[in-house]
Amino acid sequence: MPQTETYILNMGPQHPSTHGVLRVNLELDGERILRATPMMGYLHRGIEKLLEARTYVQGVPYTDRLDYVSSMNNNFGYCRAVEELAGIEVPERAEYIRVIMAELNRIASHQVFIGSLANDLGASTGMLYTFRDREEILDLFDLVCGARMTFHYIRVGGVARDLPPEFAEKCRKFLDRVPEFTAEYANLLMGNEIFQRRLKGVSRLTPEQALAHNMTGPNIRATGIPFDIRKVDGYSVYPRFGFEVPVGENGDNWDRFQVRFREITESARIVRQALDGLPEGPVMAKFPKMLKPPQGEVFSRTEGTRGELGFYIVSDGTAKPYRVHIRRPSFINMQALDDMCRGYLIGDSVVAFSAIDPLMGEVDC
Amino acid sequence: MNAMLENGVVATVAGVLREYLMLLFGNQFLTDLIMKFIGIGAVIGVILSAAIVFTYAERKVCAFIQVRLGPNRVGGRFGLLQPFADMLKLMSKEDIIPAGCDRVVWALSPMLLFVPSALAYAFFPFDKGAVFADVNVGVFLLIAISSQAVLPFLMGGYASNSKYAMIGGMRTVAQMLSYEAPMVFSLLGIVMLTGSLKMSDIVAVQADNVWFVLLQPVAFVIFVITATAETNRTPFDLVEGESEIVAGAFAEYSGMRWALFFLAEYANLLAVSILTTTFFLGGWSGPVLPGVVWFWLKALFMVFFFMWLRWTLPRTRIDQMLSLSWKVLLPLALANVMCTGIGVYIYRWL
Amino acid sequence: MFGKGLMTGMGITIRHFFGRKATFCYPEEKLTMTEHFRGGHLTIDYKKCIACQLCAIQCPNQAIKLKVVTDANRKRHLESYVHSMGRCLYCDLCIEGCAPHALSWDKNYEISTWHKEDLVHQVITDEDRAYLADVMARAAANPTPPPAPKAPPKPAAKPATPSPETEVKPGE
Amino acid sequence: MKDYIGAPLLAALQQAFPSAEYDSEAAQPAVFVPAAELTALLTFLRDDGRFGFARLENLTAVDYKTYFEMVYHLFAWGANTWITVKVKLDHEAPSVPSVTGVFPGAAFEEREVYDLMGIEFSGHPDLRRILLAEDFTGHPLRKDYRQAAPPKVPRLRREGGRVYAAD
Repeated sequence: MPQTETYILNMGPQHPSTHGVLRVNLELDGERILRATPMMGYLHRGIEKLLEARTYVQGVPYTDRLDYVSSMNNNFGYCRAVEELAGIEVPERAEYIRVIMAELNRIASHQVFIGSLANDLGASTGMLYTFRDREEILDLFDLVCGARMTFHYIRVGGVARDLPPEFAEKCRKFLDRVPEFTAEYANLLMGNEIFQRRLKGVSRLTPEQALAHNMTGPNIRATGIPFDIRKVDGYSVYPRFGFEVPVGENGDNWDRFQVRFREITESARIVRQALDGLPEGPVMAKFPKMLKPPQGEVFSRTEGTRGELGFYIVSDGTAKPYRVHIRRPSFINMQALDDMCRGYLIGDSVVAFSAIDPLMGEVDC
Repeated sequence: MNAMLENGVVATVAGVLREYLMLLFGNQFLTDLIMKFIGIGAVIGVILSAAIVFTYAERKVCAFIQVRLGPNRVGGRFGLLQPFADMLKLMSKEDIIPAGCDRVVWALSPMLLFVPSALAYAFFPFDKGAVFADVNVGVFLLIAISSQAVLPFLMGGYASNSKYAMIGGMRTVAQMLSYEAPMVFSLLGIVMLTGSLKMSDIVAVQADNVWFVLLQPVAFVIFVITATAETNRTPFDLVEGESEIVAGAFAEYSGMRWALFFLAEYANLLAVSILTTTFFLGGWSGPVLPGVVWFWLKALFMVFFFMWLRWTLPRTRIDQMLSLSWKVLLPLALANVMCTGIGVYIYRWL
Repeated sequence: MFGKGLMTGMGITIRHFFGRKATFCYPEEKLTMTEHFRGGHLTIDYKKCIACQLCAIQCPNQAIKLKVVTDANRKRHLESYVHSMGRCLYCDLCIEGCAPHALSWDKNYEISTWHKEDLVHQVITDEDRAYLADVMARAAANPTPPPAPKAPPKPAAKPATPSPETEVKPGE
Repeated sequence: MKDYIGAPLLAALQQAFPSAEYDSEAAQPAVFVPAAELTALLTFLRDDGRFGFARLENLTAVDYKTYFEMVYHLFAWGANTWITVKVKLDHEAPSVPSVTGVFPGAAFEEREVYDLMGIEFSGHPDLRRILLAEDFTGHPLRKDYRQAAPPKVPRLRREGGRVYAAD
């Protein structure tokens, strides 16, 4: 008696489009996916444990290595948590600079998203264009902090050093170019009928599903829920800037792409406002060199590029944290992968990985 | 000189060569045999040099579109020796045979793939009178031979004992078979206009009248789309689908075996460009310049066009691709055949 | 109309095909590094260094191993200073922690090596060693008398004269 | 955290769950609850109109050497209030009911805690190690975890066709 069986395909950890070392166990019926199980841990470095053995200040460079495409946002989240724990007041200028850096980094990260999505769809040219434009942001970061990838610029109590004098001008020049290159991406990719057909109506999630999976960031906003910590918590100096939270309608891959694409423009708006209103003053708060926060615990969250980035720190009154837990958005968003792949085709699964935009450094921590 | 242009450069040269050989041997049969071998050598040379030139061209076109410089180290500023370096690399690579593969089928697949793509070159009219085998069922034979390329892909995919390769093999069958049909129907209109299946006749009719791209624009579009699908290039490169199924049917091949796949791919690319030139762009016909130059200009433009498409467009999905073929292209091609038929009828009636 | 977007995309790519290229031919052309560039080898201005070991204490990943000697005048000098580049996070904390501004990066980014073992950089040069020997010899030749209350060295503290080597284990 | 849950609501919570304890002196008191009542309490917090804590923002565990503490951070979006719920667990055989029934999005975080802390979650649909290998022994985030020494593999280096033992 002939019998049909399902086909198990292990995508990754070495695969051209799994964004690092993600492995997805696909159960297939022909080309159709019956089940997708993400398996991670190939990049697990134990950053939570490492942070327990470092002082609070020494911990900052390790957060660079979590989500290495948007290190500034990780620095920001960790430093905010430590400051809240130790009761450090950050100077206003430093807060403005932090917002500028975080938003520039958000633009850079979304460019990587657009590029890698295009590449996974087979249009590798789109990837080269986004990376070419991302270089300009990296040049700005290089000017400010001397690194292009692991910035370690936002520090506990402020930022590492003041902005160089030529920064404002160069940054404005870049901001002027934002409409230019977004128009180019829109013409090359968004207007493209094949691109639209690959994304629209694929990997659809309802708002209820997204909430059940505890998704955050652009992934939940694509389903139409305007959950953005910058608005919800209004931390740092974000309430002073006017910006919108782009939301999608259908919760499909097209909306995930659209939300991130429009966030580039919104982030550019924030950066411009922050540059205009940049106050004078110190960029570093005064606090003892050997920082010993009082006994206690804190859970502080910020809007990272991939969603809600939370740091839970327990202090026992010594110079080193007793326990650090990082709520990594990509890790939790990965739970939705199964729902996003089930019933779709192999080609869509690749797009689904891309659309969640996981960064394995962050997923595996 | 004018006579040479009139008869075609290649044909004239071949005629001169034949006379010399006739003088040398004085034997009709031997001369014919040698002439055939020279022809075969020339065609193989065209394929091999096409592969070499196109690897370089593809890298450069891709790089220029992607605001890069492309090869610029091996062989001077323009990296002219890059294809040779690639070739050396491929030849010196280890021949890895995957465990559990079907050895015979696995080894046969790349060779069999190369045969139909090389065989198709026998029917191409490179110049006036320069057709290796100008058979009177040329178009029919060409399509029959080129559709044989499906089988080696399936063989390679099946024999590799790899899951990605298996999916790639299956996709090839679905893709190539479903695009064969609209391709044939798009050519039918031309055959109806020409009234002949002979390749040289098709070109001759265009040289006397007008290029078929103007008479059959719909067929031209359908043919270009199906040709992209037949050569497995983006937007229809689902067979390779690098970011989905790694490299499809030839995921497990390496070194020279892989190079054969590569060679076949570029031979196919040139083949479909030549076909487009022959069927729609008037083949070797053109003013002033010798026919063979016109022919290559047009063919290379088509090659560039396919590369340009590849590096701009994203990949379609398998269901979209199949429904495009069966639901859009095939009805369109049939309607085109019908319209052509009516048109031809009205033309004759007038 | 279907196909309009495709045509627009093709227009963009053909424009870039003939447009200016962004490639930077690296080994022939080289970028100048920015002022705060972090990377390359650590360099030390030996005469400025006060051997306070703060850099090694600041280092989050214990990438700096140094040995300190004390001369006859109880002045501390570096005897060896090893930077394990394989462990280094390039976080800049050592340089920012250096009070006399003796440490800096040499901004040479071509630091790849063939072997993992080569990822160890001896920061102190031969010139510095010669200088150290000179200083030690001079201090030994005319030692200033040690201050009276500190004459008996505490056993737990770092020994002053005869075996002046103390290896610092930074961090934990 | 923006606004912590107010004292009146905390009192109301304790009325509904007499076994729930909190330090009324502290500024942001965590609510301690016995493991058996955890899911009931979280369901109550999620569904009751006065609280509306529909989002489980964070789930983790802390090893306090003599006992474990499960930490749940809940957030009510409309009211923008927070609450911390904690469960003390025995250090020898820590086990806690899984909250995936209340918040399905906790599945991966519970797997992570199980993997790195070694806390059993009864009723979890798919309790496997998530970051470490299946055959890994020990739970690295515990304070008493000691890493086994890496195996000694002699390093070789090759120079000019000769092989040296690297130091």
